[in-house]
Amino acid sequence: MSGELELKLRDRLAKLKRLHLPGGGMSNEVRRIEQQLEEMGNGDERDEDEIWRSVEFARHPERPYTLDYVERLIGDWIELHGDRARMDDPAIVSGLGSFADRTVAVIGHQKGRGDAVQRVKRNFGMSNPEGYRKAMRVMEIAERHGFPVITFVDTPGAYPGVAAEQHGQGGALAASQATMARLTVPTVACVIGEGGSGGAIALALANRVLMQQFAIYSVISPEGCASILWRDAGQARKAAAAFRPDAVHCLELGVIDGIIPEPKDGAHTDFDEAAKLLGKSLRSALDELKKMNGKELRRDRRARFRSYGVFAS
Amino acid sequence: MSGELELKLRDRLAKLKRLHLPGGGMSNEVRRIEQQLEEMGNGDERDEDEIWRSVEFARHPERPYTLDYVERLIGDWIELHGDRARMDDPAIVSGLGSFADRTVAVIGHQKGRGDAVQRVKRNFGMSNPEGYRKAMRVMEIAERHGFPVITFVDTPGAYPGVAAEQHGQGGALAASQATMARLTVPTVACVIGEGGSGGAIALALANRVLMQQFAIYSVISPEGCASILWRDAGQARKAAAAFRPDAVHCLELGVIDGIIPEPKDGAHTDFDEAAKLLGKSLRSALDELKKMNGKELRRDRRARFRSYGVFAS
Amino acid sequence: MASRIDVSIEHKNSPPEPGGSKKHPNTCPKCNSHYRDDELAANLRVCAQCDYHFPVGALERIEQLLDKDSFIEEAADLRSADPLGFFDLRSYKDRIAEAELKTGLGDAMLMGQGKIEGLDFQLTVMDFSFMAGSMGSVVGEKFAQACERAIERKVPLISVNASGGARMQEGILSLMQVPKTVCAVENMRDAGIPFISVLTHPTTAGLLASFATLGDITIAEPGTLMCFTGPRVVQQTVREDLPDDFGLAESNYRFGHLDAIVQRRELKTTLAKLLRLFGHVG
Amino acid sequence: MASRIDVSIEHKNSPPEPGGSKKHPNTCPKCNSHYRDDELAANLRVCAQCDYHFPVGALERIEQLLDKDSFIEEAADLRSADPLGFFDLRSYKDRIAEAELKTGLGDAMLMGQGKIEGLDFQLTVMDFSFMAGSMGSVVGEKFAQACERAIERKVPLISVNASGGARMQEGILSLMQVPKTVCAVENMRDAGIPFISVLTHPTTAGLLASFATLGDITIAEPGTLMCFTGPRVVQQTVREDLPDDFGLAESNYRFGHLDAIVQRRELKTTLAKLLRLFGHVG
Ligand SMILES: [Zn+2]
Ligand SMILES: [Zn+2]
Repeated sequence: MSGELELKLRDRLAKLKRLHLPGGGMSNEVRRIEQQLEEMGNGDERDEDEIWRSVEFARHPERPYTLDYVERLIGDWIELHGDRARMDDPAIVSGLGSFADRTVAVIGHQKGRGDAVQRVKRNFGMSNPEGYRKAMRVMEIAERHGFPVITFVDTPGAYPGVAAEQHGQGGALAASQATMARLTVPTVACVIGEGGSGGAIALALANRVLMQQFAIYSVISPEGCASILWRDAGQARKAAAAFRPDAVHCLELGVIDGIIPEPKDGAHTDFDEAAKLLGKSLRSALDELKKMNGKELRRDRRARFRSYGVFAS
Repeated sequence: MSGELELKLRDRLAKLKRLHLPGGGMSNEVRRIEQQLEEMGNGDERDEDEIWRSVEFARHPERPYTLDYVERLIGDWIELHGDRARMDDPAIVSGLGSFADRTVAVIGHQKGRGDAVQRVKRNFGMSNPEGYRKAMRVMEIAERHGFPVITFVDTPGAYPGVAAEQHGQGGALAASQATMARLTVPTVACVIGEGGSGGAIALALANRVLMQQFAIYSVISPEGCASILWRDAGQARKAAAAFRPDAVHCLELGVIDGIIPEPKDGAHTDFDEAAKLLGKSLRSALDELKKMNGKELRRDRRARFRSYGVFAS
Repeated sequence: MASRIDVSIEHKNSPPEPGGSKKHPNTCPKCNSHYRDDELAANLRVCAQCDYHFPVGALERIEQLLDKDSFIEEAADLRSADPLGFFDLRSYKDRIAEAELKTGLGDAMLMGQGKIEGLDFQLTVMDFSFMAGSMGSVVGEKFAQACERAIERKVPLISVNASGGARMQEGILSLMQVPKTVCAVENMRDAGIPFISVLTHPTTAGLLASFATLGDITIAEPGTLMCFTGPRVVQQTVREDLPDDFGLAESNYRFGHLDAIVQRRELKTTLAKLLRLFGHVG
Repeated sequence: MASRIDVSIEHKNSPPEPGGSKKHPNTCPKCNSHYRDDELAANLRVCAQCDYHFPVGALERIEQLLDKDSFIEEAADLRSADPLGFFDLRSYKDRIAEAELKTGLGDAMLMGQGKIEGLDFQLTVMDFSFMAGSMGSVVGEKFAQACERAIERKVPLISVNASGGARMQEGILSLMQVPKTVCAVENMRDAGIPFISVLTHPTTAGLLASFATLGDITIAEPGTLMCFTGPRVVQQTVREDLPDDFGLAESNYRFGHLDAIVQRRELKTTLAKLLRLFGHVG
């Protein structure tokens, strides 16, 4: 179980490892924390049940979505619609509002809650290219006016539809990342549910990437993986255990910068508390980024993603 | 009749008037040239026949189109296709090639010649918003790599279709101009046939705007005007005389910088000669712009368009 | 030369009347409710029965939106010349004079400084009743000056638009107002000045192809016709029935061209919110 | 933990075989013509009968395109580690070793310097036969290094792509190669370095969502499948018949996603032309 102490230790560990990159030092504290985690029975290994609980919570039909957090955290919210070319994609929402005494742009995948009509309307959070083009448009407004960009990542993936392909799904995902890579404003991405592959990363090329405790982030959905591995989507649980899309694993790999704690039984049990915890982490991430100017922010962001890769020596 | 001498005098006059704008001076030569033109029987007034000849030549089915000039003037031509979102609009062509020992981007409206199939395929040179989005994309390539942009304007207007409106025709026309206004590379626009309203201006926000001798440039087509004025498109000839879309009138108003001579009986009578004359004007316009750096080019362009307007004092 | 011809472009892009025949201006064309002028004004010229948004003139718009007495007009004296010597049934000069008499305005746009909830901004407001809100030299010039003033004063620009398109009587110089205003917006962008474009019924043609679609934020009132080419011309071109909501704000919203459709009664608070958001930057 | 599972992703995004059953690799799947290997190689692996473009490996591609002996490989020693300890029927490490034995390549991409008609550039070439051209750490790293080298050397980058998507065995780190390569392209853009992306059959998923679609110029060989999601998955999602040319270069060209479809026999001259154009700047 991931207690609050564990999350704190893991955050600290991840930060140290990040600082560690350039040269030596700090390895003592790293080792000490690793030992402490192991003693808590939380070494590297998380069992299949724990990982699957993240998958279930991340997709829980009552889990808070982007607009639930916006409602609780963002003042003077105005949603901005449309890609100025073809449609307003409801699977991604975007807008401006105030947060922590400044104006921010918020962009996030949006699932529908409740009946099938609502879920279909939001296309289960699976955006068409037009949704990503709307996102880029709002990022550019933020860039022009110096607003930090906060993204909420919560999608099974980009929509695998015929029109989506015809209108350039792959290119839109790439262009959205390219736009994020160019920004000179601070950017923070939060994986708040499902961080599914290209559809997720298109909104996640940020200076800081945070992840809620029971969110997942992976290159393929457990079902997608299972159906490739065993041609049987029913084996998703086993697949998830192989891929470990949970927050702790992502933190260990350095893919995220911190884990945002959730209410004990998941964000869906207490929207207000989940929002409070999310808001706190967001605020401190933005505060941290205040120290950098535009050029540094851009360089920091690109350097961060440049570093990923594991090689045989 | 517009002889070569007349065109030269008019060019000189337009240049003087442009130089004249900031302060005093030069008015003697201006007056002298104006007088000379009047003596030649070419004062302010051009008769209905002369103006209608321009309209007819500008739309002559055998008039050379953008790709005819490209074929004759541009080396290493590679056409670039598509807006990266929805379609490749054949009513606008764009590409890279070499001209006057440098690499340039060329963008132009393109009409189809010959049978109905060809004409319909090019939609009579009336672009959808996707065509203008392709144009912007190629302008941005030019901007990134420092290539001058040459545009050929030859459209009855932006396409008045249902999908065109749905996909944002107005916004695309504005965005195309905004993109041209932002460029820091030299830009030259040539009206080579019909310079029809918003569809034309979307490719004509350039540092230098040239116009072929028998091209037309206007806020509305003669037929469109006539059908508003008399609810009778058949009165186009009369309407044209009221609007004077001909090159001489545009030069007088300072809307264009120079008139490119055509073969005596129109560009359609001799493609090679028309291309040679066009190429010469293009080259000297580009040479002139060489003196300015990126910032100056942008400022020059915006200042040029800022100046248009006539006010009662 | 420009012979005696009748220029009835005033309603070139105005929508067909729902009922067909001309109604009293205070009768709702959608539900036929009739209002006294003060009733309608008190409800911001919105039909209390069916929410139809009646047209609003520039002066009344300023009254509806701005803090009391906060509007300071600028460039009020600008008037068009007559570059083509245009003459149809009447001369262009006479038409301008008539429009001025009818509307009390010098041209189709008012420009100046204003405040909403104490927040300072630059404003342009158009009036469709002045020669169909057509964009000639004066509209272009006022808009360009508004951009320059916004840059000087470091305040956002709000533009409330309504236009039938080009001022044909000014010929090609009317067309040149299109790139002129685009350049003005670009200068404003370079200076980091926010630009909010509000589209009201109808905003069409040259305006849509220039500054009206270049806002950081673009919003429209319900029922606003916003198309580059008007429905009649499109219908004549494609020779098929147009969708019911062709070119209206509602379909433009679906097709991704609007940030929001804002009810007139919420327009002031929405603009206030935007001014606040664009006011304090991180 | 990662239990014994069979990872058959090699052909995840490869198109269904036209004939249905597996054919000899030198038999044209479109027209059934059969060729000797040297015949096929002499014709650049294009069917002389029907113009079908057979797949081309990275080494043969270099031979086809580059000036003789001009290729200087870089980063040849890069090999993937096994961050997840991934094990299906075989371990990821074994799979890499097998692929290396089969293809003679260290991973799915070759990177280095090259020349066409004497014009210098940086090159990446992918090989679909190495684990379906999947993008893991090595492909991402080689591509990023190629961008950096192009910047250092002030030469254009040409990338010849072929990929089935992510290297699932590297889990989330495989996904991270997507933004990593995007950032590398952005650095290159800032430095004004031209980037030409060549798509060959198939270029899908993560590659399409990253550098493959970010070229200044994007061209494809005929028949290239280029989709973010493969036809099978799309078909399962929408449960309707897909268009015949779904996801192929030909339909992508119509939908505006390609600058040109270039026949293999014209690829070299096209690239030479582009290198010339991007070489001499006004
Ligand atoms: Zn009513
Ligand atoms: Zn064959």
